[in-house]
Amino acid sequence: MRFSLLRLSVLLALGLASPPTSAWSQTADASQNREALDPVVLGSVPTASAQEGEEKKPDAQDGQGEDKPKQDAKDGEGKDGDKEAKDKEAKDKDDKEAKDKSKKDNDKKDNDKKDKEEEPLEPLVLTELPGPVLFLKGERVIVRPGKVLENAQVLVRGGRIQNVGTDLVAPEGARVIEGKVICAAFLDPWSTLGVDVQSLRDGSGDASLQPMDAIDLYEPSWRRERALRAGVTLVESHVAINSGFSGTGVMLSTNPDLHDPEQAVVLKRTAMWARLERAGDVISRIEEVDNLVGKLKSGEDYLQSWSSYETKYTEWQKEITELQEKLEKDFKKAQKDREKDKEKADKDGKEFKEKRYKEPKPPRKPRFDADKEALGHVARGEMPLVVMATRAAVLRNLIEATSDFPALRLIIAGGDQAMHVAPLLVARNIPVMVWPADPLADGEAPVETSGTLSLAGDLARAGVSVLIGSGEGGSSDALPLYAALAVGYGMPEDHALAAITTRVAQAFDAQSEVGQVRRGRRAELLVMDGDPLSVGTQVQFVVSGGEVVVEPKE
Amino acid sequence: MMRPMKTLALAALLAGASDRASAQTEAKSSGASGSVYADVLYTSTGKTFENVLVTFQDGRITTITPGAKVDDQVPHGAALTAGMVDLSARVARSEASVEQTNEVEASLSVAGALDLFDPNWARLAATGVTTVLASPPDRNVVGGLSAILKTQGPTDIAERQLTGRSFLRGAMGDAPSSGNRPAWGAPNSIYNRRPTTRMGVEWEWRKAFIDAASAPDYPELEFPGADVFRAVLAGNVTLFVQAFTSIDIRTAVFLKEEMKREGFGDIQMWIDSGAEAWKDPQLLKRSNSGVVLPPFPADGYSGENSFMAWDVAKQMDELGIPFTLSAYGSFSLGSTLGDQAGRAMHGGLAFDKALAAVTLVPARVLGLEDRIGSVEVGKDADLVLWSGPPFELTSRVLAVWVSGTPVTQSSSATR
Amino acid sequence: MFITALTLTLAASWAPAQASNQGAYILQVDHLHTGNGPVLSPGKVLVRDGVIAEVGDAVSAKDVPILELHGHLSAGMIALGDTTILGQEGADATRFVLPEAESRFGFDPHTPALRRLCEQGITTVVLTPPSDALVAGRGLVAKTGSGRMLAKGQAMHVAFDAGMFEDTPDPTPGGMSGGGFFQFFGPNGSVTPNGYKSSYPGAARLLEDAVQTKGSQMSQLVGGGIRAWLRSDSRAETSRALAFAMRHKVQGTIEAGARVGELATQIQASGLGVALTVFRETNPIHATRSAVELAKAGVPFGFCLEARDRNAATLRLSAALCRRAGLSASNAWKALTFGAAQAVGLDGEIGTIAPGKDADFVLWDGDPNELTSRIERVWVDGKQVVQNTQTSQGGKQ
Amino acid sequence: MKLLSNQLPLTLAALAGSVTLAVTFAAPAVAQEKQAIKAGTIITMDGAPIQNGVILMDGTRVLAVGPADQIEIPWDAEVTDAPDMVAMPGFVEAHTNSGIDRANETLDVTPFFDVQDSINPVDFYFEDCLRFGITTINVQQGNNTVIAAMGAVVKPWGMTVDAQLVMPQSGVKMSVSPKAGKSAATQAATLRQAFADLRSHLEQLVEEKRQGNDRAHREALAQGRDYEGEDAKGRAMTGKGWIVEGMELVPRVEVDEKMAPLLKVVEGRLTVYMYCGAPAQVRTALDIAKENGFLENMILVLGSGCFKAADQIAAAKVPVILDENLVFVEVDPITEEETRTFEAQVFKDKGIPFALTSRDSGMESLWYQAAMAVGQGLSREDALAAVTTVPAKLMGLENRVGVIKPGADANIVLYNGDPLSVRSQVQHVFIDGQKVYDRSNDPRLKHLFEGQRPPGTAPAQDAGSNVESSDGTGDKKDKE
Repeated sequence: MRFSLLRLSVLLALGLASPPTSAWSQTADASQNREALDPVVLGSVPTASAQEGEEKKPDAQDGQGEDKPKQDAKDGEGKDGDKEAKDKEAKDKDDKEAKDKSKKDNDKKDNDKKDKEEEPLEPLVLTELPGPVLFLKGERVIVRPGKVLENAQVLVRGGRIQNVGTDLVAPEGARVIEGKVICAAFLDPWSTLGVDVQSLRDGSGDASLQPMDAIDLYEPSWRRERALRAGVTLVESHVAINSGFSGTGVMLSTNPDLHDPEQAVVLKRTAMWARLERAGDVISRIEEVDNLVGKLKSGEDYLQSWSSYETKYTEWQKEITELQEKLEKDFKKAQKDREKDKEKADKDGKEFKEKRYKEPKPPRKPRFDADKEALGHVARGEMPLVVMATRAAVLRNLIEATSDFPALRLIIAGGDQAMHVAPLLVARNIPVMVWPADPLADGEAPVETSGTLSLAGDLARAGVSVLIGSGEGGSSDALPLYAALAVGYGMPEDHALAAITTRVAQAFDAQSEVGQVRRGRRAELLVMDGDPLSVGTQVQFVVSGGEVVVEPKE
Repeated sequence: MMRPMKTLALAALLAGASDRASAQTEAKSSGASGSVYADVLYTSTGKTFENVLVTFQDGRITTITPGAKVDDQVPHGAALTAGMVDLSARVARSEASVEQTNEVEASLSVAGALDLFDPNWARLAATGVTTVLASPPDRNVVGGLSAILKTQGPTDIAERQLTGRSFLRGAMGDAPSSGNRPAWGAPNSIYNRRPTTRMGVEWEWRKAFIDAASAPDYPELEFPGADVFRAVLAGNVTLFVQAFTSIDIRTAVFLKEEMKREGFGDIQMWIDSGAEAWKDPQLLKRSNSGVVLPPFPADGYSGENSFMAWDVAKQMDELGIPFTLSAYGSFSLGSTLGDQAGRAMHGGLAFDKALAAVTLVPARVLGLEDRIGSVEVGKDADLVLWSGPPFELTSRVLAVWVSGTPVTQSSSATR
Repeated sequence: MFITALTLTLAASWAPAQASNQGAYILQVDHLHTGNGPVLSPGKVLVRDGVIAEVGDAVSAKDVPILELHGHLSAGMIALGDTTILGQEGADATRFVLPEAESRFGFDPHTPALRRLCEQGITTVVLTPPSDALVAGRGLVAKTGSGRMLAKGQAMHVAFDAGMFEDTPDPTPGGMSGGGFFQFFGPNGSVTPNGYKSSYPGAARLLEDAVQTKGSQMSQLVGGGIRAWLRSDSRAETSRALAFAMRHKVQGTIEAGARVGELATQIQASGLGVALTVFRETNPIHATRSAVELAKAGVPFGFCLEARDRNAATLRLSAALCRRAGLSASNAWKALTFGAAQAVGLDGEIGTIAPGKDADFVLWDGDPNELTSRIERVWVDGKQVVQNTQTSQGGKQ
Repeated sequence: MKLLSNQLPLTLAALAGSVTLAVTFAAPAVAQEKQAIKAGTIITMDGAPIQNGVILMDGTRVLAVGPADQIEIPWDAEVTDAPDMVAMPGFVEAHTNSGIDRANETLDVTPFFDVQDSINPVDFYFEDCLRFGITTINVQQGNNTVIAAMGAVVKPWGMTVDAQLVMPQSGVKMSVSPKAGKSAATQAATLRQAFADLRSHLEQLVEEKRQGNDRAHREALAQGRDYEGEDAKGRAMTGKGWIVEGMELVPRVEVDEKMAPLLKVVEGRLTVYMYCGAPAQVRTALDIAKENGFLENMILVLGSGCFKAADQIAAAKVPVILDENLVFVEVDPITEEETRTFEAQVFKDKGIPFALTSRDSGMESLWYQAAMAVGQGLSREDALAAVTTVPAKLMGLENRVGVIKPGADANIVLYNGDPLSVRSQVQHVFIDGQKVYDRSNDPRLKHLFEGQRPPGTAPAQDAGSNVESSDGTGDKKDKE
């Protein structure tokens, strides 16, 4: 129908999406059901069907219950019953982990629950996609932090993990790669890679901004290449970081051979990004939070106004069609009346006047506003909102002010003083993205932030879900080192690994696609000669998009 | 010949070298060996050979065989010339190459400021420039001693430097005074200094010369670097003066003539960047000084707003004024030394004259004509292989050898 | 940081004297990393008066208390070339050549910057004056736990980098409007003093004159009378510094840029140690390669750290990045401890756990080479100055 | 070339042609006269060069060209005899901001502007063009814009813009590269928004028209009179990217004139010169063009480095205009290794039509660029085509300029040697069959070239002698 066509077209022209897979129209159609989004956003339709089966579960399975958005209530149950798991767990713990019990507490619970769920793993039926067939054999396959399969194999076909198991055999013509440890590639939830610098620093962005037009994969690629060699195959990037709202981010591959964003971008919408504390003084900082919340509200109302317009419009049309039918029916009579009036007028020598005609006006159409539209969907929780803020006061203010958006999925980025509001964060399941005041970053990092990796440790122990990103000054290639350092500051090892794998995937609704070594997932895998977070470990092979993109250097 | 040697030793010392400087230079010319084949060889000495095979060993040319057979093993090009020489290469890129705290700083050598690790050396060499005269940037009146060096070779300055004639570098006109200003209150910036006008610049020059010349009788006039000025007056060190405009050229010539008139000595002088040399050629002629022509500007206007006629090279040639061409050490497409020669030809200069102006003539100026500047047996194997007639825009440099060592810098890696 | 994971247990006074008044005690740990020696597990170390008296698996002494601890004990780490801790007090901008200046008079032993280093297991830091002068005087070496200054190792600070010319910019022709004009007031309010030079050759001659003036402070540099700290950045500057050192047989440390590795063999010949520049996002590839090259050539080196601007963990992170580039675990550890000590000529005092050396220890809950290992305690000059409350030893049996 | 397959440029060209005719007829009677050029060599850009051939032309067009023995010169033709010279069609500048007073407009979206209002006929630039053999110039607005003015193709001769005009509204200039104050992201957003606005504007028009008609109909019903529905005044929309149904209801005059040129664009009836400063923006340019259906009438004006996106460009079959830096130099920040890429070669290899552009108006204009291109390894033919026939085709003027053949505009340039040699100079230029430039009598050249001696510095006759000698030497070179 015409109006929606217009609406779509404007969206399209705004570059929000292209008609067939229009991001927003998707959300509209597949109302509330987020899982349904992933296949669309991530392309690769064939696998979509394959996933339906397990799609309901992953939230429940993929552990770290406390950091799930509220929607997935399932987590809550299941947990209690897991106590006896502990001792069984203890056995298959290798000495290294034995070093520190406290480090494992978080993930233990979920592990054996998953063991049950995942057996048996019958191979996934995939329509053949291009891309080689790989057969990876590892002494230890880290399915996900805390879940390890000894002497296991991973079968990769058509860019996806087709199967994971301890008794798989290499199919004909598959390339066999052996290694000590196999785990999911690292994900940088907060980077600046791959976007053109000017757009990155742009201060005039707004909620509707999309980075697709600003992605620059022709710039000297050494940064991306280094990240890839370090095992960071996917990074989250967004633009206009100095704006109140930076628009949505994308997740793109660090493979330096990819130059076309369409190929490099694996996730077109990760999250809406916002930034607070741009203002200098306390008052305006409070104002900033009010603005942010106000905009969310107006976004909500906006979506409301559209739907109400649609209903009004249909009503009006109904009314009008009835009216028209009636008029057509009464036309003969009307004609007669008119003749009469004419004659009468002639007789009286008056000049003839037509009857005045009135009809109900069509409802006014709301003015299209891409920014409000985008924020509306954020308020509805269809996409997380990442807010960059560091001060305790601002954080508290923000968390309290956003409490009347039940669906909103808030993530804090930076959060230097987040420990002050830790209880609030736990209560609201708000994850915190920590970035090191990057030791390698050029220029001076303020001293207060120079402990932010110890912050990771503190938050984790306080029960807050932590993500670790390279942030605005960091370098993605050091991501695993940051995670390691965080462990050195008392972050549970599994949590630290999750902070650059599974939790990242969850934060951006990509848990069904990346972050773990599970069938159906994108083949983003690392083969290395030691523990993922150990300094001495060399990444030997990197598999990204189902292809071997890094070979061991002689 | 005593004084210049002394200055050189001093220069070498400042360059972080010890007395081994000169010895090293000889020993160091041992480069690689090899051979090259060209349809035409332009020797720069007037001779041209066809289908010629040139072989070299330890950096020196050993044989030149015309009418030789093509050999697939040997690099092959349309034309072969000697490596080019840029007397105004502007390779001292760092701001810290000239001592600006002193107006007249004759005793320092720019050698101590050159960054031989700079990858631009290779890029410059790849354009066919194999030898340069490096001079301190003209941020003060007299910047100090210039240095002669190959564009490729050891990264130790002492080993890289060539011992030829020595040059005292200075400038007339705007450059030395630009940025200067009178002190407000106590002088607290190195730019609170004279001169701020052409007159001031000229005065600094004359004062330096007269003081240096009179110091032997009036010791109180002695100043650091005075010996260098005396060497200049004795004609042992060449005065290398930047002067774009005709008035600055005139000032330089008058200074030279005054020194002679006063009996202080006969100065050997070369004008650098004499864009307006064509305006008053008789002056240059009678002072028998040569001129280095700056890069040809597209719109005719060169440094310090001087106007450079496109046929100035041709005019110099016709008037018999010694001249060389310079690209200011540029290695960007279209403005290399080869391109400058091409533009001189566009202005009507004959090819052989253009060739000489970037090879043999500058070699003579450096006093190194027995080593570089032409393709002859026994000379350094500084060679440039061309894809077509040299200096034509439609030709490009295929390969370059510096002292027999091929330059490794992808000149045009077409993807 | 809100709840710092570390609490400092400090003696009332930081006065250097305190260091020697320690009683004797024996530390016994599961693993004792002596440094360039073996790893003893378990291992014991006898500390007397803040100095290591004896090391071994069966050390014992009469009525000396034995403290049994779990984990890995290593020597304290050493950070080089910090210019931030001294701050402006350490920089005299009024002279271009000021060999008499001594940084210790501008040093505040109580600065919190030291404490942050200490918490990170860095027990010794080499401070260099943040001056732009050609000769900025003597630097100093301080213990982070106590602020005690080491008598040895006050190197003479000589610049070869362009930093010293920053007050003499390029006057873009017509300079009034150009950089030159702003420099009139100096880059950061500073004012260009008389006596400054604006060029490498100018500075070089000044240096020569200074060194050759008989009986002057500077003349003691010749033949290694006093140690030198030669600050350079680009390869050209480094090679000039080397030439200077060779010419006058100077002993000391050369602070060099990321590509110093390409000069490793020359440096080895000169006998100088290297302080590798601070790692930045843009240079690790070169810096890490250099580390590998230097190690290969057998040149002692350590890492620089700008403690005020950068997380002290940078030091370990730098080493970790070098590991990635192929530096062996032992060499990486060396760069953090006795390699750095050698580079500044203090290998007799610090850098390993060996008799006669200062009792600077770090107790880790894992292999000191791993970033994942946590620092639990730190001793400086035999005195425990840091204890990590998060993992009390009681918890582990 | 696929892009130009739509006949619009031709029709426009025809139209423009009539304009030119009008002008030239108005011009001095000389225009009527027949002219003949006898040249040692004629490079026609339409088949092999002709040795001592003849070009026959009337006031405006080439009548015939061929070997001397095959063409009979009419008795009344004025003959230019140049046995030592090389004749070539005048060069064609595919895209330039020169000749207009200020290249850029601060407003974001101004397709309703026209450079004709900005061209300065007495700008020295046009004089330089003659001096260096350029006879056709596509003047477009600068790159610092989002959607800029419509450009015009002119010749460097004539005292008024009308007199210079070869083809008005030769296309509209756009840019995907951020203009001052924008970033790639916001620039693209603005550009997309412009077409979104056009579309919603049109849809609004249609919707109102529809509702208006319906209401009128109902009113008639209510009043009991017969309703004679308005018959369509407009024309259905022919967009390739998207169309607005019911556009036939809307008379084109009702379309906002500010939007009208963009409507032409999406309907493929107006060429777009899309500036693309960096390879990463190529995709954005192609996307926007695809979405709005002007891919086939778009020409990419590239900044250096864009060769990296050559594959995407080739796939989209879009021709390109290269910037003046023929070689792209890239220094690896880590290894400091320098890679030099001769961009034209890349496009040549990918089969993408490309035109070269001048580096500056003088010495380094098209002849120089073409010569450089040959130096970098491009074939002579391709290099010459890139400054004559290719740009002519991009403008849809392939039958009029950049070539010497019967019916083409008589724009001929005579050189005293190989046009690409540093030893040659432009001697004579004919435009529309009139000799408009003669080197031997170019006052400003004396200043530029021989350099005028200030009075008193040298004997006056020197200047004179110099002129001759320079021409003389030129000729000698040819004989050698």
